[in-house]
Amino acid sequence: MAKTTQPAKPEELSKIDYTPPATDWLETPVEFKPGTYCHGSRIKYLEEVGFPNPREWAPSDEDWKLPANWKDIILEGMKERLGKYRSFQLFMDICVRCGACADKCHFYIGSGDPKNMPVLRAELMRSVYRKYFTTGGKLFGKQAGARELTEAVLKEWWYYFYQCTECRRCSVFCPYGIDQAEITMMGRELLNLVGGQTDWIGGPVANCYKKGNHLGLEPHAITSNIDYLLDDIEEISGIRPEPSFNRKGAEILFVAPSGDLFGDPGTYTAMGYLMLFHEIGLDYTWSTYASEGGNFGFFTSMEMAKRLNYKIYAEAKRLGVKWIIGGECGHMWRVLNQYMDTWNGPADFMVEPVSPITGTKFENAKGTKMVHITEFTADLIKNGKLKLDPSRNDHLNVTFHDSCNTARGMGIFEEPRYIIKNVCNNFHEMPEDTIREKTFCCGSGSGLNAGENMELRMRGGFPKASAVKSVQKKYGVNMLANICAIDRAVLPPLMQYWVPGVSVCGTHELLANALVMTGEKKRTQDLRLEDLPGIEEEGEGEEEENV
Amino acid sequence: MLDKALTGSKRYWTLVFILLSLIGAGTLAYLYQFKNGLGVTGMSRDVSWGFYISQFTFLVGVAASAVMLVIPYYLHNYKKFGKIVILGEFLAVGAVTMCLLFIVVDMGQPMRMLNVILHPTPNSILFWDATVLNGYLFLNIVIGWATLHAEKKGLPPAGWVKPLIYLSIPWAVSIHTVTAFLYAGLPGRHFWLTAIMAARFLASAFAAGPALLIILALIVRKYSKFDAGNEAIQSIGKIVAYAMTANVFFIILELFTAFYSQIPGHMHAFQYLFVGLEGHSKLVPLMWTSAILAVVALVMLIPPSIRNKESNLVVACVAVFISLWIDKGFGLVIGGFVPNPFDGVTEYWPTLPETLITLGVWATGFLVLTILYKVAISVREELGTAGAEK
Amino acid sequence: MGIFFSFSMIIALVVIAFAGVQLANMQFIFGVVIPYAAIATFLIGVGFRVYKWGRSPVPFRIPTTCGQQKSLPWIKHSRFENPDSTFDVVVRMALEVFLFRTLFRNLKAETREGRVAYGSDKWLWLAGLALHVTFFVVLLRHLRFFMEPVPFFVNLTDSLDGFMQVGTPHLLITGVVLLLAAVYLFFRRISIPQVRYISLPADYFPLFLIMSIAISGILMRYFTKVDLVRIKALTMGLVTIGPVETDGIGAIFFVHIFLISILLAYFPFSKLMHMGGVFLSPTRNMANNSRIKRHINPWNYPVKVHTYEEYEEEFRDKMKSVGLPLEKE
Amino acid sequence: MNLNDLLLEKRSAILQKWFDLIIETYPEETAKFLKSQKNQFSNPVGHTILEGIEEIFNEVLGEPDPEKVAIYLDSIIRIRAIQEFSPSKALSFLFLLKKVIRAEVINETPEYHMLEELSVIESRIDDLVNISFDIYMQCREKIYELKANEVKNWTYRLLKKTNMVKEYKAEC
Amino acid sequence: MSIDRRKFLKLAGLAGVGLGLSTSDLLFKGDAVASSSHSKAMAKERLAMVIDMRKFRTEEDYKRVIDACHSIHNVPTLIAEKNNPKNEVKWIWKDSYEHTFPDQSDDFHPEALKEKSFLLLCNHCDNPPCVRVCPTKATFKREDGLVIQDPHRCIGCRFCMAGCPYGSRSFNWVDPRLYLEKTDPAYPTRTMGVVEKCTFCVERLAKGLGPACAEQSNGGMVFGNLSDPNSEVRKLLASNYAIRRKPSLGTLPSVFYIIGGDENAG
Amino acid sequence: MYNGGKIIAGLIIFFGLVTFPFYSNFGKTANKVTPKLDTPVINQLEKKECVKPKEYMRTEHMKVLDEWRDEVVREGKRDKMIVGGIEIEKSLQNGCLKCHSNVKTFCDVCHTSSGVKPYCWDCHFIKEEGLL
Repeated sequence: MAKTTQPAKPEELSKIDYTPPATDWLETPVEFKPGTYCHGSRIKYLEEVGFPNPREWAPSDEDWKLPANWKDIILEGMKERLGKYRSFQLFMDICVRCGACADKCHFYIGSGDPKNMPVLRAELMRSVYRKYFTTGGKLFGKQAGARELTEAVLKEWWYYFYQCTECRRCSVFCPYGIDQAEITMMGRELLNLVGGQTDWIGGPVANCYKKGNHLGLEPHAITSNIDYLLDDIEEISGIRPEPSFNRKGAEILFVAPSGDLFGDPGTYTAMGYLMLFHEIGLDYTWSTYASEGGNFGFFTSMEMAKRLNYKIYAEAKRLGVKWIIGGECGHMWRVLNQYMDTWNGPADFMVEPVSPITGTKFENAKGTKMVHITEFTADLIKNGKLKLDPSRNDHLNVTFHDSCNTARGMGIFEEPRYIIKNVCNNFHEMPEDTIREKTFCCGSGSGLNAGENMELRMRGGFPKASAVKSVQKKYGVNMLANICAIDRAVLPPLMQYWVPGVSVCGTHELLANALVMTGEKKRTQDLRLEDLPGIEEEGEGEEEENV
Repeated sequence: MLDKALTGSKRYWTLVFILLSLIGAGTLAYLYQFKNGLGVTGMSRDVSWGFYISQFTFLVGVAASAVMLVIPYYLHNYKKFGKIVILGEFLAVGAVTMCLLFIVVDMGQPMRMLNVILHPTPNSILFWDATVLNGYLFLNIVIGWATLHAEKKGLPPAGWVKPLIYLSIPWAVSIHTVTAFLYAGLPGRHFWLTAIMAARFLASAFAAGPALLIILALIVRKYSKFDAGNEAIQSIGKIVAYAMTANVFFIILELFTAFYSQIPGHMHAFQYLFVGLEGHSKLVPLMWTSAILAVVALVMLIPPSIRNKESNLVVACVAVFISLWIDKGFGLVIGGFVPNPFDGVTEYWPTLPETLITLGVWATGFLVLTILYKVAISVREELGTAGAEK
Repeated sequence: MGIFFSFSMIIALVVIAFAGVQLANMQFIFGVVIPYAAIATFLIGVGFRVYKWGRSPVPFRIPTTCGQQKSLPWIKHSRFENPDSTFDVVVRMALEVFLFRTLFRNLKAETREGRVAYGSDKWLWLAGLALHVTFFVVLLRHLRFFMEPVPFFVNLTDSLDGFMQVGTPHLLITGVVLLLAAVYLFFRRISIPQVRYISLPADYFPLFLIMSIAISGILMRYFTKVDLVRIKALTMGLVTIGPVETDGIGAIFFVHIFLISILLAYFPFSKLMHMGGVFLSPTRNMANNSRIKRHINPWNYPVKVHTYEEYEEEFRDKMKSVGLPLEKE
Repeated sequence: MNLNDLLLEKRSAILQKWFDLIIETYPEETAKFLKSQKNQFSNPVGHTILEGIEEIFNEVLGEPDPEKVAIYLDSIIRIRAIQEFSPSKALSFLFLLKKVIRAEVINETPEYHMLEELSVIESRIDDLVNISFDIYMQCREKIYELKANEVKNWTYRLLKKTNMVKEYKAEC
Repeated sequence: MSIDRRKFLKLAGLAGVGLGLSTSDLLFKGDAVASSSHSKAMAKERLAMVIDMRKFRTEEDYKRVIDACHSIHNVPTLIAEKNNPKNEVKWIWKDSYEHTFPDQSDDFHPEALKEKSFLLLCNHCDNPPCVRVCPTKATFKREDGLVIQDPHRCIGCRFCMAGCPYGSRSFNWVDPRLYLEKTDPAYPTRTMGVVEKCTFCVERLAKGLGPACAEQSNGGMVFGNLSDPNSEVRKLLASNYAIRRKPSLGTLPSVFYIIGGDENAG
Repeated sequence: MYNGGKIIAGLIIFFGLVTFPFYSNFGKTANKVTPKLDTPVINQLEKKECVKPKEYMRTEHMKVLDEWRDEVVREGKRDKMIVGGIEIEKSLQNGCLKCHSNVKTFCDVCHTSSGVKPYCWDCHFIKEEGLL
């Protein structure tokens, strides 16, 4: 049975039990440890989007107030999904438990908890699958690695499927390409069937469904927020871009993660988008309806993800744009790359994307009509359309963190690096086994970026932080660039805990810092309104660097 | 780490492709030899060892270069060799690989090679040679790989590596000594029957191996970011100078012994090699080339003022290498068989298949070397430790 | 726990076959009936299992991308790590199936000096590849018992395998390597705590089975000899579906063929189906081209959405106040 | 022989026992892995601890340099602060060292002066515990600060909107 | 060595564990052989041959013995003419005095001696270097003094050829079966890639016969036990001045040459 | 997306490979090869016997030959045996083949059928056929 750990009493310390556990994992129940799990979702969030079993509950409760027939619901749901997803069916069957994935998971490395090994996290579900869906499991039970679905097992699922960030790193190392993310996604769908939602995911989903973005920014809040960004841009560069919203007839619709509109340091990236588009005179519009590229629905169920994703094409169609640019975001791009067209396509009401500035055709986006902004910008730089002064970023020693989703769900590696190398003079890679397709997760992806599970996030981010620490030691890296809004939200605390002294930014913040805009005033500040070293007081530049 | 060998520039792949083609040609030639017998070579009833065994003998020497770096670095804490020592270890791996392959292609019944293990015969030097060569190969692979791997991970090498490194030092000496004993212990072969055979082997090894290493280090520097460091290269140059001097001195000792004593058996081989015997003089031009190159090399190596200039050092190293290659590759083995036990002269010259097989084996060794160097260089480039230390 | 269970299972199987032949004279059962049953189980089982997989569609295009996507023409596309065409996918799959590309990538995490370091760890790749390649060669060699005349490629494989003239009859290297690889994988399983922890009886059993098949084969070839001519008559009888004679063949042969039958029959119901599964894995066998070509989900059903009209309805005043264009004033 | 020499002699045994005891403070399943002798490096947490305690032990034998020892304590505590939930449990590992040292010394039927030295060493460990409490609290405070900062990040724009940004900056 | 013991050694060698045991065993055995020859303690049996060159007068005398040997042992005699002289295989052949005894020739020998051909064959040395150098014990010395080459075990490394100071060994550079004039089905051929040499007709000795050459030599070649003071070889050596090839090398050949003396003998 | 065609094609190929021995032998009947003992010498033997019992020789003849060769060549143990009333040497050529002069129908039938290629014949050959 699940239990909640109480702080150890002093007398407990003196009588530590030295005997190793007699039980194997099939029989070791889960403990809900504070700091490692998120709150259960509030009633209103579930009700707003029509998710089942809304109720007041907490994961540490003994009674989860599950529907009476919860077991049937889960098993029926499992059966349905086994029939709908070959990946699920296959991944239940073919694992040989070679253990190659074991030490590839950031949560396992950071915690040592064996159930955080991808293989075992998947076995939590396979054991139930075997019991109810295979002959061997029915006949031989435990010897075949099968077990009953009990409430304790369900709680264990919940605990560990919300300790997986669906980063797919294990999938890169699995000889059969078994993707724990696929299993986690199914696990979470099943848990959602009986109301096993977390608050941090439920909220954004409900917001996004009703208001168009995770943060729940209403239309006027979006425009006024961008106004504030424009104020800052004007202060820095003397130029005030004039973006449009919900404008019909624009050539391009721009969709960014809403996190960039509101939270630091995402806002600096948003300023970067605004400055870039202004400088090249792009005919584009923002939308307040489709004001979210990210998709927390993806962390609940495929159906919910599709419901949220619907808005982008619907809005593009309504506004009559030719094609779409997507901002710097992680799971947003996994969804746009792998799911959007299948769910809500075909996007035949738009045309194949062509850069109006360079004339380059984005052939790799001719189906979805959606271009990643780093593809767009890299093309601009390659064609010499931007005037850049990388020395404005000289106070930064930059390293680049590949976000899991764009890395392993899309394969976008060179574009952001190309931009960074053109706008910064000091770029250093982290150790090769922690970047590109082998990149480590920030530890907070897939809806785990809540506040109450901070300890878990710090653990999960430990491997990435170690990688940053090594380049901090070696090259004095002080800026961690990325192309993901979740990264920009969660890496700052991670850095503050493990690697103090390293800040976090989007690549377009770096770009905008270096971008020489026509008619701009002499810049003395970067986008963060901090003084550029060596610009005003030449002599004191060095001193400041040492601070 | 081996993955590093699978990605590379056009130039890298061109080199790999060329080596693979040579290996392919060598393999075909070997299949021809395997089918038709060793009769397709130039070897004969009288000169029963030829090019293969002489290449093996020479390459045992090349393999030694590692120890000339390991001793200063690990025993005397000479830090300047920190970067180049891996090149030495991997050169040893490539060279020993070639040695073993040369022995295999020289066998009449390679299918039975395991008989050496199945019927161990400690009274045979060849048994010991097989033992020490395989051991040395193993040591260098393990040491080189383990230290590089640790370096890549940014960690000190595991504790068990150190003892192996120390073991590799006497082991390197043993491969020469044992190989010299192959020859020096045979009655009736006057040219080989000399007490300083092992010493000559060591001297020439410590000249030829490091000379090749210098050349390789400079090539690597030219085509990659990997710089072993000037001081390291100059120090090795010094080693080459001393070793080559000793080597030439030993040869002079041999000449004196043979010609002052005037014992015919001892003189004949030298006569055959340098002036010809009974009208046979196939090797004379080669041997003189070797001798002249040796002198040139010494002239360029001994005075520091000449040696210190890198371009001179390269020329001297090439001279040393070629001179010793001729000396070991032709002179030593063929000289031992001429004249034959009946005081007759049978000459030897490698045939086309023999040459192709030899080339193929060299190409295999260099492929191993290329791959290992590629891995080492890539690891260092990635770590940012490829450049010269300031 | 799993080890003991699996090991006793194997012992029991060996004893059953041995006793069945030695004591109960059930040569025909073990030499004919069970092999036929096993082959039938294998074929039907594998077919059914694959059918079951095939019945579930692949609704989404979810390749794991392990390299640079196809992007702008001047950016080097990592074709076989992130394929965008069928040909590239075929190469990626071939690398996976024949060379175990993914295991070659394997790393080992280590921490010293307060930070995580990663080193390559290719032993699993090596042992895995050795096991599979030698298993294949051993199977190929065994064709000599099922073909008359023995095809040249079988004879060629045999003579290459026995190239090293060790012992009489010549030691076939693949058999030894197969056994060593299986033993290594077993020791790896019990010596790495993580792997031991995740191991089920279903992991030990096939290893023990393969080891015992290899051991019984090696015993038969080199130590407790059996009459090859009679065995060949038996095996040819099996494949020609003709009369089969089982007299005069040593019990060890029946143990060998019984264990193989068990392996065949066990195969479709076990993790050994990874052989078929690897071809079907959607994260490996798909091109990452879903932005170019629309991937169709056969069960894509309409969902409840929040339309722009509903949105505008709710926020019309607020939108108006900041001057956003509206569909309906 | 003085106590220091004795402890140096038994260094590896002490470290081993200490490490085992620390690992035992982890949840059973985790402990199983961290403890495994053959493969202690495959888990970073396990090794960070092993390496940290070696250095701490060295410091205890000498005159501890508070700054240096803080680095190693930090490396262990920073991990335990996000793995353990009560300060007592998180820091218990230092008391375990006392236990191990005593057990080792008692076995040797110590002379009187050794016991005296023992008390010196134990008081050093107590000093380390003091430092550790500070580190632990810093780590925990950091966690809460991170939680708070995250909220601040999300609301920064709002604050700015209401002209509270200067105040916010001053807080930093 | 009993069969069982040998079997055991084979198995052990196969498993790679018997190395130490069999190694030491052979090491000591090897030493024993070496020391016995040096201590001059005569073995019970030491087979040897005395070649009385006085009995070889005509070309026919040589041809008879050479053919006798080569034909019954399937020696590929056609190699020299049909393939390449360098690849020649021979067990017994003739050569000049100065080639046979290079260290013992000078310009002032009798003219007849200079022109005379000598028969050369394996010396079956009492201290054979070829046995010492062989890495697989393919060449070994039997207790009766015969130095035997086991072609089944030979790996073709040719170390023995370098080690033999008498040039007695031939290597099968090419397939010997292609160069046989006619074959004797009672004796095997050799395979390509192994070394072979004179065996003192060990297979005939087993049948109680003498070496084929001796049989055909009309008394020119006498074979017998050197350890037996009453043997014919001992008698011959006692009554004639005989020399051996390259005695200074300490190999102690078992082939003796009576090169001159009583022209009317035989 | 079911990729049904590809899966079925894959299955067909797989089943094709697995069942290869069955359909490639289709319609054939298995004939057990039997070594012929019908040689003049054997026919005249007073007792039809071999150096070891028949069953033993069936499976261990290669070992016997291997042991003989070491005994004869290396140990000089050339003691002869009386088999079926005639004298036999420990020899393939001069022993076994004395009775089993029908190499093609005695040795080769089984060897060929089992895919065994002993290299004995590289050196040892048969009386009436000369070189092999």
